[in-house]
Amino acid sequence: MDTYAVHAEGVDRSFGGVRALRGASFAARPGEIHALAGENGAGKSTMIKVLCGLVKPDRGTVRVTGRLATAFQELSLLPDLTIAENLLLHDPPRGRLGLVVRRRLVPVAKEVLHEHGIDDLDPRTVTRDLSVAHRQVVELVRVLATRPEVLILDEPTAALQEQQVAWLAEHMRRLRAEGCCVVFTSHRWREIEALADRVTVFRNGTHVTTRERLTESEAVTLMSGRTLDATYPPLAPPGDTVALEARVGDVEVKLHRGEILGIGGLAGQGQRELFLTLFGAGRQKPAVTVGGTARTIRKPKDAIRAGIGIAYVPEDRKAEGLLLPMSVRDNLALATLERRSVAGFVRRAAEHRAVRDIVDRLAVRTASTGHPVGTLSGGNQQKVLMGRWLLSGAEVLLLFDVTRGVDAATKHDFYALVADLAAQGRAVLLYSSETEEIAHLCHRVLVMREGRVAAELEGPVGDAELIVAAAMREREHV
Amino acid sequence: SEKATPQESKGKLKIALSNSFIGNGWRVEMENVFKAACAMPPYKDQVDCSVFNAGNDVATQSRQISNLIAQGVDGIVINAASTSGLNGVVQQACDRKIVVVSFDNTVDNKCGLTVNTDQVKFGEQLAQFIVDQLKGQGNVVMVTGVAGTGADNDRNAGAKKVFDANPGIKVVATYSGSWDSATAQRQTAAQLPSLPKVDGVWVSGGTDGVIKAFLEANRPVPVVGGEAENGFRKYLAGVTPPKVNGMSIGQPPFLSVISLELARAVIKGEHPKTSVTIPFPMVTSETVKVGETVFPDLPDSFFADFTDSGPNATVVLCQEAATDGTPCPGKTLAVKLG
Amino acid sequence: MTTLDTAKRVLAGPHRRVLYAFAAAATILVAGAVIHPGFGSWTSLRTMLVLASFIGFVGAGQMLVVLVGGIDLSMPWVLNGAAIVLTTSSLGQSGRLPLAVALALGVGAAVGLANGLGVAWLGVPAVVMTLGMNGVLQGLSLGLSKGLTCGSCASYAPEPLRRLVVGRLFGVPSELLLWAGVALFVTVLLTLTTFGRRVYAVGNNPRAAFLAGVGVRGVTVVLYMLSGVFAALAGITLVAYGGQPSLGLGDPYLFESIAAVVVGGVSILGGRGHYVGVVAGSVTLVAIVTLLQAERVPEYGRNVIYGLVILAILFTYGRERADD
Amino acid sequence: MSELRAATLGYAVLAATAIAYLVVYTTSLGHLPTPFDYLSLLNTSLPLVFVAIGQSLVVLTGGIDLSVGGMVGLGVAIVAAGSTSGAAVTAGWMLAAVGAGAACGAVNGLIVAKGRIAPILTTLATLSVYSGLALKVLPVPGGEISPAVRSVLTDPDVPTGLIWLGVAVAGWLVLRRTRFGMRVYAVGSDETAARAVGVPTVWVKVGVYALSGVCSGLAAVFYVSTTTSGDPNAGDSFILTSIAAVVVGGIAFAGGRGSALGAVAGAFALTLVIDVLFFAGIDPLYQSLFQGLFLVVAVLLGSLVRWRRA
Ligand SMILES: Nc1ncnc2c1ncn2[C@@H]1O[C@H](COP(=O)(O)OP(=O)(O)OP(=O)(O)O)[C@@H](O)[C@H]1O
Ligand SMILES: Nc1ncnc2c1ncn2[C@@H]1O[C@H](COP(=O)(O)OP(=O)(O)OP(=O)(O)O)[C@@H](O)[C@H]1O
Ligand SMILES: O[C@@H]1[C@@H](O)[C@H](O)OC[C@H]1O
Ligand SMILES: [Mg+2]
Ligand SMILES: [Mg+2]
Repeated sequence: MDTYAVHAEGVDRSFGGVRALRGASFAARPGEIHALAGENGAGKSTMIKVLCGLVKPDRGTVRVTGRLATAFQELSLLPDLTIAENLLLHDPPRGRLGLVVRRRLVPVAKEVLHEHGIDDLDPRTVTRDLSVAHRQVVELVRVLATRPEVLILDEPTAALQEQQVAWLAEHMRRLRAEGCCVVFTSHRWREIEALADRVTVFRNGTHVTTRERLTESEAVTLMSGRTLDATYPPLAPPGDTVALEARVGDVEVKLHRGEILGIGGLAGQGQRELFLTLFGAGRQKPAVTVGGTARTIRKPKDAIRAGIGIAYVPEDRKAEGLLLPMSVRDNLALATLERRSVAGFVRRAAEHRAVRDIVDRLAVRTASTGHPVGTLSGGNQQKVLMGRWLLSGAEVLLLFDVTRGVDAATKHDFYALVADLAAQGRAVLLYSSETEEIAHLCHRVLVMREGRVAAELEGPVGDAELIVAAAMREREHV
Repeated sequence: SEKATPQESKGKLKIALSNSFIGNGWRVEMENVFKAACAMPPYKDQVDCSVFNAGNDVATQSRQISNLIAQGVDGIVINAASTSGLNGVVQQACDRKIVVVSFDNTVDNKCGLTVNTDQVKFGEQLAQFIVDQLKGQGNVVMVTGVAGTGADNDRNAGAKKVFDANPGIKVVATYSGSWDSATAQRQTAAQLPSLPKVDGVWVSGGTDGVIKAFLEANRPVPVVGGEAENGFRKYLAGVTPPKVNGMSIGQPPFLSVISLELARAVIKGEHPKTSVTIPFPMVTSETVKVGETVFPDLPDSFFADFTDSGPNATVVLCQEAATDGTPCPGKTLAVKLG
Repeated sequence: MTTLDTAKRVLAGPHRRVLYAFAAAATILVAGAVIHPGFGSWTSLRTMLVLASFIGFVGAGQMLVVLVGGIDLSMPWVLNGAAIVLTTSSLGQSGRLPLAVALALGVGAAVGLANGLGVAWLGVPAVVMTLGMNGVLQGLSLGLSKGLTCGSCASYAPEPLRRLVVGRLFGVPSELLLWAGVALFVTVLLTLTTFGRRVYAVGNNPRAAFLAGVGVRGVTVVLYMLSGVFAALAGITLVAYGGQPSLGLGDPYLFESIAAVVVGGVSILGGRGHYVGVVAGSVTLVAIVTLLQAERVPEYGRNVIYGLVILAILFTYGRERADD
Repeated sequence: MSELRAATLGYAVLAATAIAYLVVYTTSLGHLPTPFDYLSLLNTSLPLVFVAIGQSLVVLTGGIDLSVGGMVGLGVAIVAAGSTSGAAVTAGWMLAAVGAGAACGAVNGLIVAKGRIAPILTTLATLSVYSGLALKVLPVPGGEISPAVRSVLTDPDVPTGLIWLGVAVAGWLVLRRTRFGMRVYAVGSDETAARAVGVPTVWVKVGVYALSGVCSGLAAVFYVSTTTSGDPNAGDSFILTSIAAVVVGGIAFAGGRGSALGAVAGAFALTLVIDVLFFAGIDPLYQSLFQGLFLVVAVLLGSLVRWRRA
């Protein structure tokens, strides 16, 4: 008998043709915080789903000792239910006859939130209406409230702000002290370093190593088989031709060719609306000057065609970017179909050439451009999405939190790509929930608060704390 | 009846026709002759008519009848969406001393009166004709009506009885043509290729469609026992080639007019509260007469038995009444309730 | 690469369901030919194909809207309305036929436009919009034709139109050539044009398609219009076939159009499917009914077996993704 | 969300229709509707009310049930075929009809949840099967139930129907307060997420479809009771009308939002529309035109209100 709280051995699991886990093993003990690290697609989430019984392994054994609670990577809050209903779904307050006493739901939920130090959320709010960060907080409270003996958190911090991360860390440590086994995944090495007692590295669906001490560069090498040089690339100086100029509500944006302009601030301060609006997908339809010509942008099509062209890369590539069952070729070509068509008919040969060219340029790893994009690894999916806009020749790139949940090696490639695109004269507007990125990758940073620009900083700022400080002035926790 | 007197003092009786669906020419004609009759004496002066269609939905028809009760009508004439589905509301009408007469697709409830032809006999007679023509030997196809309705069940039962009694007759296919020529044609076309030689067809409705399907498949048209569609009779008379050997029995559309008369007479106390069965008009390839029982200029979907004839005719109507619902010129309508 | 590998790849690929659809049709046809002599003859096949073509037309329209996750419940009365418009405007005269056909198709397009605008611009759920529209059309058709008592409603289809069904070209009924034309049109539209790419994009993920510059609303409206046009085409050919419109003409085609689409391997969730599959689906449906009738299965049994066969087909290839 | 708010659209539409009814009725007949009118309205509406509750449950999970037509038909056939003698026997057959509904519904649920076939397709196929069974049980319309049964269920002179309407509404409110009730909304809101947080989605779905079958069975019972006998095709018209009731009742087709009480209101509103058209003297041939418009406009109003709130 071992002393493990969770223990999986020799687990195989395939989805269709994709082998997500191949003979993978994983074990964690009570009273430890155990990080599970690996590239996108390494099989971390699949292992977690196997551990909690949501996915049945094709082969292998799994054992969990103690009450288990899991927060999944894809949020599992029920969007049409209120915070209270979500928190109390399994154990609602009941009266005689065992019927749910609906009017007790809200006070009980308030109590639960309060116990976990959350007082600024109304339990009556339908969770669909919450920001991603708040949804993640509710999700975490939901699992924490079950008083687990084994707690598994799959990328719990991806959507959280610094303060919220600290809040979560506190709870994880408290649980560890109570003898709970805490397992979590993250692509941010800082967090792993700060929290984990031990780290397990996965690669290609198998266990590589489990260690108590591991440096970031060692980890990256173990995860990807590559050694990475300095995380952030050097920036070329920006030009002075204005590429895009617009006023969205109270925010004035003036973006130059060759410039990477960072948009910082806490999550949910109007950054997303700003990006969507500039791309014609927001509520307001402002006048935008693109490459010298003024245009009213009413829909994305207008943005794509406006002047030197605008492109928008969303954080959630599966929901807002890619058409997963469609081919790499179709996905790449979609935004610019009419450029390679005669009388509405696609010129296949031209398309093939154009697509092939982009695939080679970005080194997208795919057996064929005819393969469904959904079968590609996350990083390669990201490249396809970027490739679509390179194909469109857009000179203004709106990149919204595109590295969220992306592994270290891919991020590294991505930073280089962005810096390179800027050096070629493209203008980049960049938002990231990871303030580090904004601090290092931008020529200039606008810090947003409540829909306004709270501060403008010259970049590269270098120290993320400065941006956080600017964002936080006059603000409280969560 | 008690109610008649105050109504009369105000002038007219209120009688409403509640029809289920108008899915074919028959129903349209049935309503047309009703409207025409209402515009002719004596009804013109005695009765305030209204007409309602419920689109084959029992609940809708039931609501409409309830509302008629609320309106305080004196009589309701019904072609029912369901034999049984209106029993409840009909009972309520009866309870309020409203005279209810159902016809064609009648209502079960015994408190109401019915006006109909003998539907079992309808089926029997067509079947017997086919048997006789085939001298008791041959393959027969049965094309039935809208499944689950009273008229369909009775006609089928009658036909089956006759065919079963003749061991030389083999029923090689039975399918529904839904009393609709287009449907009957499609269904027949689908069947024909896999059928052996067909010697006789028995059709509950949609007869011309069945014949067209035979012609299209380049099959000889067998002996046909069918309804009174003008299109069918054109073949019987040889107006449209080829001339077909057959018998045509029609459910007469003027059942609605007879029902109107029965309702009126019962309310006025001129007729006992009894149901009425009328003979059905019948023609064969021998007896069919152009201009009288078949009309070359009218469409195939027209029901050629819109009127009765002869010295014992129940009611005599003109063609305009059937095609347009306009009253027949200068005539008082006399309906013999037998 | 071995043949086996190729076979495996095709079976795993996007065309898998189309192949299944053809297999299903072939199975029923072969079973029919074995069970019932005469069922497999050319005359029999030809008739079944003609009957299948009507389902094929409504199926084309239904498939186009299903591809973008929609549904068209207004089919029965678009079909019927077009049939009535055709007869009332042609009055049986060959000279008026082109105008009449144009009018009938125009009615289909106009109704489809209204459906599309309601769904795409006003955000009315497709089920509600098209169900409501079916009622509106039924009311208008019945009301304006006074329940088909109008004299002109009772006209016949002009002779050239009727030859569509009776006439033969190289031994093939012209109706079937028309169907082949429709199949070619839909297939080319969906696979070779930029519009087709956009249709699949919208069907797979409307939000992502929108953010890639696809005019999602425009695409949706055009598809509903095409659906209306195809329903009208079915109405026109049915009049050609029966000579006259009747009021229940469109009723059976609502559920059959949906059944043909899914038996044809199109995903009801949108984004996946090809018209050739729907062609096979239409034939399958007609073949099942014909066989059941040929075997003289009583009405209740036909209903039960028809339902069970469709279920069986759905179980073989109509399931949603089986990932976890 | 409170039941009241969730069903606002249904209530609003019902209120508007009721006002229209009162206006056209009184202008047409010169007096207010009588108890007879209310009672017959109540009794004719009851079957649809039950089917609509069942349909609501299914739609709340993001599904749809086209087979209600077959299940009602089968239920009607069973009651009518069995009930030629006394009240006790009839009651027995009524239970059998409800049981048959439950069984048919459970089959739907299993196919949808375990077989992973889309609800619209599953129920399209089973509609055909159940309608066939109804024809087998009762090939010819007929049967007759004892007046005793009728006077308990839908007495034409005493509002016994109100009791059953009350029972139906109470049944829903109780269901809403069970854990199962919460889970129905969870599944409709996001099935994958619901499964991930440990909701037994398969059984919730089987339960919901089975309940829809039970509701269809009950509808059949009330149908036979108001009409006093049966018809195997009786269920057909409920397919589209129950969907319409759910729509008018403000239940989201995507699932997860709305209340069956809205659908109950919707069922009454749809029945009342027939009366409004009747007394407004509109040619019945145009009736479906107005019903179609009614449906679309009701939903449009609903989304306008939602827009303004957002
Ligand atoms: N439901 C599914 N269907 C098909 N493929 C899947 C499914 N779930 C996971 N996969 C595939 O299995 C592989 C492992 O995925 P998994 O989600 O476990 O990776 P991960 O390590 O959690 O990655 P990330 O860091 O991006 O979250 C990937 O290639 C993924 O595309
Ligand atoms: N939109 C399209 N849909 C289908 N086939 C296409 C399309 N465009 C081009 N084709 C052609 O179909 C053929 C098969 O496609 P496939 O993607 O397998 O080609 P491939 O040569 O393997 O591509 P790659 O060079 O990217 O590996 C190719 O020759 C390609 O030119
Ligand atoms: O009786 C039948 C009638 O109800 C139907 O409408 O048309 C055909 C007739 O035979
Ligand atoms: Mg993961
Ligand atoms: Mg290749």
